Amino acid sequence: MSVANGSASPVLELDDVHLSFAGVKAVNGVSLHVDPGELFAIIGPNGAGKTSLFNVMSGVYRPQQGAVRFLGESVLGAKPSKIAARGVARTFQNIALFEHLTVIDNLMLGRHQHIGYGPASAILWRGRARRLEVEHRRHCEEIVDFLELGSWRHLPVGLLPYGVQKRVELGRALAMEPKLLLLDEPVAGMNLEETEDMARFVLDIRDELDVPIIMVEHDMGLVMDLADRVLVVDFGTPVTTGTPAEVQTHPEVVRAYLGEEAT
Amino acid sequence: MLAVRNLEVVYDDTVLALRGVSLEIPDQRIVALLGSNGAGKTSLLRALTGLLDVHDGEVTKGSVTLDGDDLHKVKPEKIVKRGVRQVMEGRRVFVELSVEENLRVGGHTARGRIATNLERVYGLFPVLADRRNRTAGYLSGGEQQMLAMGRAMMSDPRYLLLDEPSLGLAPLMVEAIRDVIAEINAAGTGVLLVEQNAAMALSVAHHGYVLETGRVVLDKPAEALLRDDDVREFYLGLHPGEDGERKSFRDTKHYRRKKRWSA
Amino acid sequence: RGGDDGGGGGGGEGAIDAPGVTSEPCPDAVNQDNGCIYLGTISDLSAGPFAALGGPITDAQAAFWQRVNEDGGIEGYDIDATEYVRDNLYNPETHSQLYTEIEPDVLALAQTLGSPTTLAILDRMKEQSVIGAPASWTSLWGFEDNILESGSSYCVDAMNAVDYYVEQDDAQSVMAVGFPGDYGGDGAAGAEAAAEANGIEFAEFVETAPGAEAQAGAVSAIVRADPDVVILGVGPTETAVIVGQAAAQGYQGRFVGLAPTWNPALLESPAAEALQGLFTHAGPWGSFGTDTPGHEAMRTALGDVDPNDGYTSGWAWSYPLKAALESWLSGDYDKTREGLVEAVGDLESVDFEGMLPEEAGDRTQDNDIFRQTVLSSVDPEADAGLTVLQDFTEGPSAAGFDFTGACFEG
Amino acid sequence: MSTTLPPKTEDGSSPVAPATPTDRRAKRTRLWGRPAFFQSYEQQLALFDTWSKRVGVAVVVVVGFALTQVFSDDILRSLALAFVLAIAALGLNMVTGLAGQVSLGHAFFIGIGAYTAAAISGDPEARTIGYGIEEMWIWLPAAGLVAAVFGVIVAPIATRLRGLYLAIVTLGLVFLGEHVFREWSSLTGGAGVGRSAAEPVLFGFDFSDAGSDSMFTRDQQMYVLMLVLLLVFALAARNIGRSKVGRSFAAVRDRDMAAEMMGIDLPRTKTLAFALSSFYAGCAGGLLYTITGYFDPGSFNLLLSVQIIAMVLIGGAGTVSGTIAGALFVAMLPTIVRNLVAPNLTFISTLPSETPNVFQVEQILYGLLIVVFLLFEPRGLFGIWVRFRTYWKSWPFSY
Amino acid sequence: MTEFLEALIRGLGIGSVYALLALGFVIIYKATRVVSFAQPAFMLTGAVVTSYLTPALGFVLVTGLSFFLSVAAAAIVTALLALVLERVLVRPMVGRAVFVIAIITLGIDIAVRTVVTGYIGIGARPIGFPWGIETIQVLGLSVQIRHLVMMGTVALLGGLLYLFFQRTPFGLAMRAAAFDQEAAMTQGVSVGAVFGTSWALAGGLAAVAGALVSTGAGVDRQLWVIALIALPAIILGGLDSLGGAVIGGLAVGVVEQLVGSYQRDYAPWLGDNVATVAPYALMLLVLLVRPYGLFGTPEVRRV
Ligand SMILES: Nc1ncnc2c1ncn2[C@@H]1O[C@H](COP(=O)(O)OP(=O)(O)OP(=O)(O)O)[C@@H](O)[C@H]1O
Ligand SMILES: Nc1ncnc2c1ncn2[C@@H]1O[C@H](COP(=O)(O)OP(=O)(O)OP(=O)(O)O)[C@@H](O)[C@H]1O
Ligand SMILES: [Mg+2]
Ligand SMILES: [Mg+2]
Repeated sequence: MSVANGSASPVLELDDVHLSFAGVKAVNGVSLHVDPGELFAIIGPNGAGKTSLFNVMSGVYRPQQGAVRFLGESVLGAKPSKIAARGVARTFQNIALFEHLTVIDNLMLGRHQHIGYGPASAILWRGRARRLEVEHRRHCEEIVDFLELGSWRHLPVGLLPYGVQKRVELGRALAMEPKLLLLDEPVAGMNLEETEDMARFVLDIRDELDVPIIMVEHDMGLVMDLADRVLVVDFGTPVTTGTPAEVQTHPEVVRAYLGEEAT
Repeated sequence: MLAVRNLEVVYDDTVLALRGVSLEIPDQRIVALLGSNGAGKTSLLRALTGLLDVHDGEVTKGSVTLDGDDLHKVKPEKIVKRGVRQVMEGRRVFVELSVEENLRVGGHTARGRIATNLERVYGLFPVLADRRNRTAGYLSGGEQQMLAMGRAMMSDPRYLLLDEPSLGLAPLMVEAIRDVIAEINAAGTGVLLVEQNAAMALSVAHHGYVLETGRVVLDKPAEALLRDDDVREFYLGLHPGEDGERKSFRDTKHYRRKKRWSA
Repeated sequence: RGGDDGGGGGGGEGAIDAPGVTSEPCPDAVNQDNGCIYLGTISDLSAGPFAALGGPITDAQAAFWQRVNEDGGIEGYDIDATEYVRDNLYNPETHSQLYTEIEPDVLALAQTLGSPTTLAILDRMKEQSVIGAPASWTSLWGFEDNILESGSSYCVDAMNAVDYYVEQDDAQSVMAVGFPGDYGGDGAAGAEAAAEANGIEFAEFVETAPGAEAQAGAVSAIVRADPDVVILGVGPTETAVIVGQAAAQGYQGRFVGLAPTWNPALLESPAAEALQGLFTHAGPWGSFGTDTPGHEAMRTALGDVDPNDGYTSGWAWSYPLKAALESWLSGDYDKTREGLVEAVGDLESVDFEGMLPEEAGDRTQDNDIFRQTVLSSVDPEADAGLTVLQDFTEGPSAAGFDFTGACFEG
Repeated sequence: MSTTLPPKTEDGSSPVAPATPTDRRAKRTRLWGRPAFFQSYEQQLALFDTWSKRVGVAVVVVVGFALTQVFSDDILRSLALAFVLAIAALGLNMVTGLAGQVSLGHAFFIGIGAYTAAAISGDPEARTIGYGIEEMWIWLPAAGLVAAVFGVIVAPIATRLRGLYLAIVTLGLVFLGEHVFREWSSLTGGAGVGRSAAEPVLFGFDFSDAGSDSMFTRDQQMYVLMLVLLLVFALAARNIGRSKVGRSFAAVRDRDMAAEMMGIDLPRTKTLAFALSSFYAGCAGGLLYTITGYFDPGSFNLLLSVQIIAMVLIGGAGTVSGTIAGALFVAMLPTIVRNLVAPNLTFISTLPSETPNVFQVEQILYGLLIVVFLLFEPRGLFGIWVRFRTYWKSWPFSY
Repeated sequence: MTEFLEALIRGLGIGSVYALLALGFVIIYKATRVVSFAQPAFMLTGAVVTSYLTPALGFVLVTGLSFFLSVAAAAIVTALLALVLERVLVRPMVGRAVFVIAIITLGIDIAVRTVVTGYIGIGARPIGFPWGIETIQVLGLSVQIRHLVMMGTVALLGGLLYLFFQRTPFGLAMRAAAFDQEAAMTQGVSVGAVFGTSWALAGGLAAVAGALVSTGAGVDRQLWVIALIALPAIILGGLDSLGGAVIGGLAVGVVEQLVGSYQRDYAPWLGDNVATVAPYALMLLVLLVRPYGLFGTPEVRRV
């Protein structure tokens, strides 16, 4: 599913994207490109437009101006479901799981578009439907094992602790076999231990599955340790892009975002 | 003084969330409450503000007292009138109301001083002033967090109970919030600060508790906690020993550690 | 149940083998040494649209059979019509469900209220040879052997009313306003037929829906067409609104209301004035206050109730069943339901104690439709607000009409 | 790190064949103490995954048939009605319980089904439209399909609306339908008259008439027929519920925006939900009146819709067994009240013109029992079951 | 033309009744996110209570005063009834799925309505409205006095409600409670009080509507059906908009009357009794264009 590392063509390109709501410029001329196997981070003050960028990438918002290309083709104005089908998976800042469903069912929903049978065979529940369910169930079990969700498997996610829910969301995104993974604040509200686990998962996903990842995160420790490149936005406008080390010392970034102490 | 004595909380007559927890919030002090997810922090706050039965939970043992009088079975709104305000986990702004309307609702019990309090809140969070007429539901995660805190301060409470206020805030904003907390406290409000961001919490708190699986496992002055090895390793992510360096997330070990106090 | 030994105290002839007939006395019976015949009632008693009628009808029938028992019962049997009373909410499914419930325990139905509801059980009534007195005057019943109807149908009443006004103040045009179907529709069909027979204009049949505020269409239609006679097949509320507002908008013709249009409460309604001026009632028999032995007996039996023709109807509908039971028990019919059906078929006359002519009960001719109507006019002094305007009369239209089936097309 | 995902094939399709179920289970039980009684996913995906469930269902079914010998015809009759209503409720449960789209329009679709069935199997000589095709295997699916088509027709409006807007619009559907049914008398027989219903004939055997030769009464036959049909429809519903389709419904209910980003097409999914639920409603409509044999346009009103919503909610929205239980409860309530409760209220008048009288009390109890029940257990019958279960699971340590 | 205008006025009159009912629905919805199916019962209660009180208050000499006093009293009685029912049967359900609560209100409706119907007796009860269906001439149009009274009432009560929601924090508290009850509690809003008040208001409004609508032909058993016609009205206006409720109600009334008077002439092919379903047709049309009614606020959805 992945393009070999180092190949030139970027997975995702944003070109001078503008998005505004009733006067508020949420995104104001952002351009970026994410290369295969890259772990790309977006940071910026609250309300800077990070989530909005994600919403543009996954088709929730249609930018008033600019281009969005995924694997070379424009996905501008495509339905979220279509973009998802092309291989863009994401997690959400405020957890958006199907809270009445079990962990397994949530993961199976991640595989929705890969499970190819229709209502008819669903009603009969013989042959194809059954076979595919089993087959894809196996794949989900792999993810369960990978994310160490085993003990929660059959619980409705609504009842799970916050940290676990975040992990399930990651799992659901993985189940989609994405070609690009968008993580919106994956460790927000997590304690150190859970943050470390998440860091591990992110690295493994990137290294072993080499799925390129775009991550929005306020935990500087995590961003600085994990990211290959970092884009800083403020008031929807790009401030700078560079390696963690570069941006960390960028005066504008320090002033607008990090604050003195963090440096 | 707001206090709980060997409190036991049960949900649905089945889930035991707190067992024998005792904790004190002296007037005009900042108390930090640390603990991993699912430890029972939120449950404790619910017990303090009378919100348990909304969640089919109840206090089965122990007592919750404000200046000595029992708060058991007192209606939430009465507790608020007596000056105990909670900022709930996950913001919980009124999404369809405008920012200012949200704040006005916050001033429900202090109608007289709405105007002055509005100014004060806008002073603390200038962003909100800009967005005062926007629909709260469309605010960014961080903006909503500020709104939630501002809303709580609209009735200038005696005790402010904050459930993970730094969740999803940019570093600069976290500092801001911390300063706000200090400020509020200086103005005479007692604060119970539930946090995952231990560094931030302990840097303002006078006293700290650590909660694990429903039990208080540590109960020390803040600076004592800052020196505690376990706290340093598992909550601050520092290498053991004095002046330890921060561990990098890249070299997180792939095995689960055991905390000494739990199990 | 299904008392198999000789019929209790009296009529000691052949054993009676029919459900709902026991040799034990009825619960709190008048004549302890009589057997008991149970009659069922399925009516609209609480929340249905016709509960205002179902109540009085059912009460009157209870009183009627009580009186029968007090006169010694029938051939050694008391009649019980209170044990198996059920509420159909005017819903066919419920009605049929209730019928299944009580059918094994009753000999016949003292009342089965409503057309769709009764049609829902009619087939089984035939299968099981169950006789039933209806609680509506739709012309359909004239053609059902198991339905023991009394009095003229809406269709006939409408015809006679038209004939009357053609003759009295030679009306030139007729219009019908009513609910669609077995009631309003039936009356409209009669009106149209009569108009044709008299060679006068039949404006149109304005179908209207229940509800005080739903009559705007009907009213404006009446005012615009301005016919000499309007046949009303609606409920009391609608009557009040239509008559009142049409008058208010200057209409001056005649309103003829079919049986369930009238209710004494109308005299206190805003339309009272208009009604007194313009309204005539066309029904199968004289109103509550009419002076016949039957009416008299009813009034004494009921004690003081506020007068209402629901009572009158319930009472009158019971006579044929009484007559049938008498001839069934006394005559040489096998003492089964089938026998009762036979007995009903042989009825040549029924003693209605003057409420209806005896021939009204004749079921022997093949064309035995009863065609006489009583016209009444509004009279605040009278018991239920109506006094007889013209006693039982069969107009030429009705006389000449060849009934082949229900008048209304459904 | 214990496991990693296996390498993906180039086309990014399903993973290469994993280890056999058994040793996976071994691993899982070792690492996470997975319950041991699952031998494989296949088994876990089996209809009733645990022994207790299987036995339970078997018992229920056996008892179901046995009842023919226990109960008198009138009870069997109202049970048969309840079964058919349960089929309708299962349909509503798909669109409301699973997909979270509250529809008050079910009565409308039931009506469509009823008239389709009645018209197809109706007597060509009768005053109302009829094509005399009495075979059930023809008119039953037809009734469902026609209703489903209407479901698809209204879906475009429905999918644009949310929550109570949808509820009331579908309610509007009921009123419009009622109007059309009342007016179109050549099909429906017209208001206050009605027409005879479809004939329950299957391969020449007419369930609705028990010839003198047959050893069963009419109502026993109808009861069995409806019981069997209910089981069939319930099985199908259960399969839909746990399949990809059911999952996508639930996803739309819980988080429609997230669902979209799983590649689920909202309008399509909702339309499918409406179609399926209308199909069930249509079939139920076709069957419902074969029991009475006759019906009139007044039947398809708000009350019917609400009755069925109540069934779904009282059952505990979302589950098949719960819905069936709810349907039986609501449908049998009047019978129960009339035959068990009311007779004991001897102090209340049986004279309809007095207030209060026993007939009003029946109505009042009907209303209050629904209220009290939901007050006592808002999660419905299913909730009671869950409570019961959690209690026994954690027994004797209630916490 | 005259005919048209008269139909229009009739429509505005009866529309005012729908408006009152719609206001009740909307108030409860704004506070609890529930459509209360108990409104028909309260409407009937108001009418019946009035019909008993008016004769009792007959001693008040000024024409009509006794009627209006009775209506006011009936409104209060009904409001109290609503208050009690809410407290006992609905309050325990706070925080539950709204449709469960909706069904509960339905059960309440069945029970209450049956009881009240018992007191109508056989036939319709006169409501004691002094002017009956008398008409007066206004600018050459003959207008029923009762329709004028209806419009007056809705104007008066609508105004009072407006002030109430403007001048008191109740309006805001109500919306807050509707969106997130728990969060509202933590703001010191007494959710219980909010719910109680909204039910009482709705009950009172329904009672007045019931009394007014019975001025035409007295109180009969089917009166409650009118309340259902208010449902398209609230959708038209937008479930959570008080202004919308009034406008929606009036619109429904007018459409109903105009269709009633003209459909037979201009669109006979539509069949009879179209007027009764016209409001729903209108509702569907509006929703095709505006999924949240004319003035409803769209739901906030973002990730
Ligand atoms: N659907 C919307 N309608 C109106 N305004 C919106 C909408 N979505 C976002 N905004 C506005 O756009 C700006 C950017 O929002 P966004 O959620 O992208 O910020 P963010 O960078 O994710 O902040 P945070 O780090 O706090 O999540 C905010 O001011 C927000 O109010
Ligand atoms: N409504 C509820 N019903 C049942 N169990 C609950 C409920 N709420 C919380 N619990 C359980 O109580 C325990 C404590 O939960 P609580 O939310 O208080 O922990 P927490 O410390 O606040 O976690 P977090 O850091 O994620 O907020 C958890 O095990 C949780 O599963
Ligand atoms: Mg964000
Ligand atoms: Mg918490």
